[in-house]
Amino acid sequence: MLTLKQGRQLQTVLLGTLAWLVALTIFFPIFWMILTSFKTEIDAFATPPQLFFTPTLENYLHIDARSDYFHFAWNSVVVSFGSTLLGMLLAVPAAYSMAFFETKRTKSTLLWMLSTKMLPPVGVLVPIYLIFKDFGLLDTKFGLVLIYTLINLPIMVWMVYTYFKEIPKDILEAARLDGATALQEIYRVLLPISKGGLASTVLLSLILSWNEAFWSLNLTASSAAPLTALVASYSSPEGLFWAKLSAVSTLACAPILIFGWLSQKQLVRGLSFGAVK
Amino acid sequence: MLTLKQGRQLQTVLLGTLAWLVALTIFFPIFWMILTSFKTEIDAFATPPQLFFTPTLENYLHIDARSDYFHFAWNSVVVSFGSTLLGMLLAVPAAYSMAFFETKRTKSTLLWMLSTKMLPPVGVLVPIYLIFKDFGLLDTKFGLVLIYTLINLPIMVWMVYTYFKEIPKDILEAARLDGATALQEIYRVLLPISKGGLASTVLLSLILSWNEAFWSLNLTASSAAPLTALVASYSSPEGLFWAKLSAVSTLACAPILIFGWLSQKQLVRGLSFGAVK
Amino acid sequence: MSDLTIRNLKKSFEDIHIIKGIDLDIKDHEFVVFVGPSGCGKSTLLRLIAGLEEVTSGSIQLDERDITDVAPAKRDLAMVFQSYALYPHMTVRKNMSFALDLAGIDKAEIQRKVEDAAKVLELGPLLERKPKALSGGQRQRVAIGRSIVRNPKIFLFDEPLSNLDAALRVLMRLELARLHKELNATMIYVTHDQVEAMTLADKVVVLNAGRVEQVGSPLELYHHPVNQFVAGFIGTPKMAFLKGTVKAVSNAGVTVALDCGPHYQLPHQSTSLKPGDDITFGIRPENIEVVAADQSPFKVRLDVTEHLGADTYCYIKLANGEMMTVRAPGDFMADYGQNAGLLPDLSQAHLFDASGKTIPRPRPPAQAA
Amino acid sequence: MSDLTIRNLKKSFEDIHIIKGIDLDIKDHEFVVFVGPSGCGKSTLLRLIAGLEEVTSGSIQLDERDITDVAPAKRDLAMVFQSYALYPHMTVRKNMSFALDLAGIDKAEIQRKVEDAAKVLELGPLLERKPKALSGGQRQRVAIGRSIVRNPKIFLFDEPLSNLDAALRVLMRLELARLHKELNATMIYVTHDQVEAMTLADKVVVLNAGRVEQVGSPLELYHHPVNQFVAGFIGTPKMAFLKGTVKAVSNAGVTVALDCGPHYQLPHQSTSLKPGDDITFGIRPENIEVVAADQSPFKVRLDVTEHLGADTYCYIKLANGEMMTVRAPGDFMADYGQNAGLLPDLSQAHLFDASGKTIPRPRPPAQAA
Repeated sequence: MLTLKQGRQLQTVLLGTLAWLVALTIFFPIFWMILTSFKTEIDAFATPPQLFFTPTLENYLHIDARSDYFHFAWNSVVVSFGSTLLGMLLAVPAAYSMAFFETKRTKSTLLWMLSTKMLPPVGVLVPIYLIFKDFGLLDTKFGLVLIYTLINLPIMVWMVYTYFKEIPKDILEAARLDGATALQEIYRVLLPISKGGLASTVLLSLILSWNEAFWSLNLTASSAAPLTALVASYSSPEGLFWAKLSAVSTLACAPILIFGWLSQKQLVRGLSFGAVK
Repeated sequence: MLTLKQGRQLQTVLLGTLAWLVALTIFFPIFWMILTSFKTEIDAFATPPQLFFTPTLENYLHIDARSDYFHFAWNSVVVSFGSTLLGMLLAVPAAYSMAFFETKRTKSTLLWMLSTKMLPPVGVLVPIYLIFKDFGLLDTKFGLVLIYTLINLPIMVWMVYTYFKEIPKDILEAARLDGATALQEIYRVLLPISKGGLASTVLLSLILSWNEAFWSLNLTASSAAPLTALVASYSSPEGLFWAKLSAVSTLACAPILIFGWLSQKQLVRGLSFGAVK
Repeated sequence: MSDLTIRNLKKSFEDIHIIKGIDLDIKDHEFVVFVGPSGCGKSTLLRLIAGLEEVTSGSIQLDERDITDVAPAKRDLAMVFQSYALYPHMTVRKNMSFALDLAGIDKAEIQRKVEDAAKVLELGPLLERKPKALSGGQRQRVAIGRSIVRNPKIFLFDEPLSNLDAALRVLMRLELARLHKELNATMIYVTHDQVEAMTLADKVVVLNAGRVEQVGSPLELYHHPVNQFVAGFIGTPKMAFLKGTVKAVSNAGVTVALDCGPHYQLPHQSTSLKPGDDITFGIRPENIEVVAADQSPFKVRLDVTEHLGADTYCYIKLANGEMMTVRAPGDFMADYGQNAGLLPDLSQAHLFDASGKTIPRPRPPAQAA
Repeated sequence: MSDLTIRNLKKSFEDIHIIKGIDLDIKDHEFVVFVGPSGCGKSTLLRLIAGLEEVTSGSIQLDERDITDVAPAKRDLAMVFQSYALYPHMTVRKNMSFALDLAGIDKAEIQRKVEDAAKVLELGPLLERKPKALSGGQRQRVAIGRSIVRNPKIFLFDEPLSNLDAALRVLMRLELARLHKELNATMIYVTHDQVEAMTLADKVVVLNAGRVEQVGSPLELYHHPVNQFVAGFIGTPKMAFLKGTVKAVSNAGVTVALDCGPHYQLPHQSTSLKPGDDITFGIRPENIEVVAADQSPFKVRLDVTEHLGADTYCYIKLANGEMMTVRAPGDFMADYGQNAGLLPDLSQAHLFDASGKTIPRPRPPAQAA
């Protein structure tokens, strides 16, 4: 029989390894994409795939010549920040009312909102497209801001609600006894206390908006198209230029990868809803 | 000045209304889609949109004639359940090791895994496509199962980890003193205790897999194509048949809408990570 | 002046009646403690006074002004919460000045008031810290300081010591008692701990199931509880209750036969009792002496004996299943299961009729307080 | 037989030394309580004995068998956790039978054992319930029952009463004391509450900062603590400690001058003290009498007075800033700030040298226990 010590060590090693394997499997494609972007088209399509090769910048030069990268990047930035701002303006008061003036309907409202995230986006493509067409929102940044706000709102309300729920009611009651109005309660007590959680919500909304590929492809053509649409423009017809597609993907992902990497801790702390401390 | 009572009532009404508006705005498109699916093509494209019209089943009959709905539905079912099963088999031991044999690397591993959810899927399309091609996984159900498992694994590990974390270590120690081996600990104590949370994880994985539209479109052609691909096949070339597209979308969404509606409570309880009780 | 008058106050949450009609007068400078078991409505009553809950019916007056429907901030009250409820993102100074700040008071004036309060509570060196850098006792003092700067008519305390450990609780209890004497303020204090009520209050209000059971000074409640509930709630270890029957009633007092054996003649005066009535005999642990088995008609077997050093508690299970506790001196020694006799001090005994109401006992002049 | 022998046991988590070398012998049938302030290592010591933590160095023997590295289940110990650690998805019966089940014991035998244990603990009617349908005290009893069915050599208890309310705590304390007498088992019990230690233990082990301060019977610790830490830790209210200086040492005892005024001659015998040494005079609250100010050389101003009914605690802040508590009778009355004199019972006084070690005092034969 194993001693206590040996038993524990074996378990730790065994299960730790599994966890790492899972993580590695998920990250390998990104590594592979960046690698491919520095290959020639011939190397990229080689079978079996090549790990060692002579790196080249030709794909990046080609993209620089063919497309206006900064036009798409600017669209991505405007749309991400715009929808995040709009979303927070709606999510904070909604979450405040749900967290601190809970009624019988509160839970079912939340439930209803959250369950919209479970809807297949293809299902609502038609009505959204028609509404956008009627209101002249097709291929506008404002239209994308609206749709991203709607998509991310349930998760934003939910996150902000969770952070507000963590704040003891006592503190708001103390503020009320101290003479604070409802607005002063929110701006001078609630928001400063939950600023860590709100920052996480903002981060998540930015990242989700940046990565969104379904609606941006279906609702934009060129003037409002973000980076995800740029990538798609390299993929469909000329399906064989893997290296160039890898390069444009790397360019599209780079800002958010760097941004996400820098804000990793804040983001995960926020996602964890206080479970990891 | 308002009295205490009036002030509260005003707030409750004001903020409650906002919350409902948000929820309604999100749900309106679904209602509209179902409505449109019973319109004729002419009614569907009318400007301004019509709320009252003579309902027709012609769109549904058209779809029944043109496509084998049950072929696609069966693919959706197989792929969703397959990837959920595989995902749970990997997620449970990984989460167990992280929750109960925490090392310094545990948090960074989790963080790493979660942050993959922040990656733009278009970014990794190329390498995944190439890998699938090399291994003969293109347009196979097994290939889709693999990719869905990879996509959902981080969130599954995270959820299971959160449920396991809620279980007091004392209970596992009591089991150890009672003579349970590591496997007995998992099967006779851990899994039965967290079965509610595990059910939520399973539900979420099923729904996310069912709705996935990006990979199913890019990695399948016909034999393994799920319902989301069926919808897409109605959208691209003949862009004008809104009523038929609505009908096929309704058909694709119906199973998961009904399923989600039936399991709503369990799902939200799971998503809430214990925050709403 | 700060006289609080509560008349026929009721509070229901949907169909649940929490406060079932309370009348209460609190005078200027009094330290009043609301005490009772959990769920008795004591915290709700305090929150009604603070304005944090809406009154269902009845009225609350502060110095002739009806404040029943006034917003909390306009009531001239300050409250110290169980959780302290400090603003975590503000320094101690900001926490204390927040109310004055909102009221738009002059900066210099605010600074003076905060520093005065900090001096009283010895918070001077902590003024620039955030709450999370403070110990439990310090947070408690900041919460009190936040109340003091507002110079309210009444201080409300909602179980303020329940989050502190035992040693700190004793210290903060003393500090509160001292503060009450120094500020000469009116204070209303809620607790479930009868020791806190006994040690802090000028006047104790014992609540049970949404009603007032008794109002009085701590020693009044201890020596002259109006009913069995108050008698059992006040005092540790608990008063022993022994069931019995009335044998005779005369001018000299009441003669009772206890179910567990002995007969006692007690000096209590009653016009309502008659022979054959059920009665409960109550005696506190410190009013019983343990003697050899042959020296008393009240014979028992001692169960577990606990030596606390200064005192010894003897637990006794009587033949008829009733439990009682006796407090013996610290050097008392007994074996598990040993036979002994009990000698209760009958002048300190209590009698309760079948409905739990006290049969009054004669008061010696010294105890009339 | 179940003799536990611990030799030079050490435990470190990374660089932090929790247990710094402990030697301890626990004999068959003893009720041993580990007590100490939080962070003293008492729970870690229990977990090392249980096998839930790995030993850094040293050895643990149970009846001559070295169990230092044996798996928890093979040690023949049962543990009751602070949180009870019941399996929430199993009925009470399953909770109790789980260990026997895993050991592959015969079904009929399991049923018999579970029902025997249920009878001892009066759990019979609850056997088919889930833990969440039980009250705190019932859960506690199930946790104990789960231990009993395994018939272990030693029962381990990790602060088992700390999640119960005060009244239930007293009841469960008595039940545990009774259980120990009925099962005649060896029990090791961890608590931070000195009252639990005093009332339950045959032998108390006082721990502080990973070391054993003193091992002895409760009254031995109360009357003859080996140092100032133990003297201050055992007893409520705390022993008063007054700083002073040695004036003279002779065969008749030690003469000390307290910083707060009075000089006392004490019967303590010391060969190490010499005039001029710093000394601490310790006296318990119940060994001081409060008299009129002109009747004692030890003059004080009374601070807050707390009336608990049976007793009155007088808190005193001395002129030199030292604090002390005096226990007076329940009918003692005094005003805030009143002058008084104190008469300590010098035969019950304690002396500690500059390092905190006790200067032994003569033992009257009766107290030698």
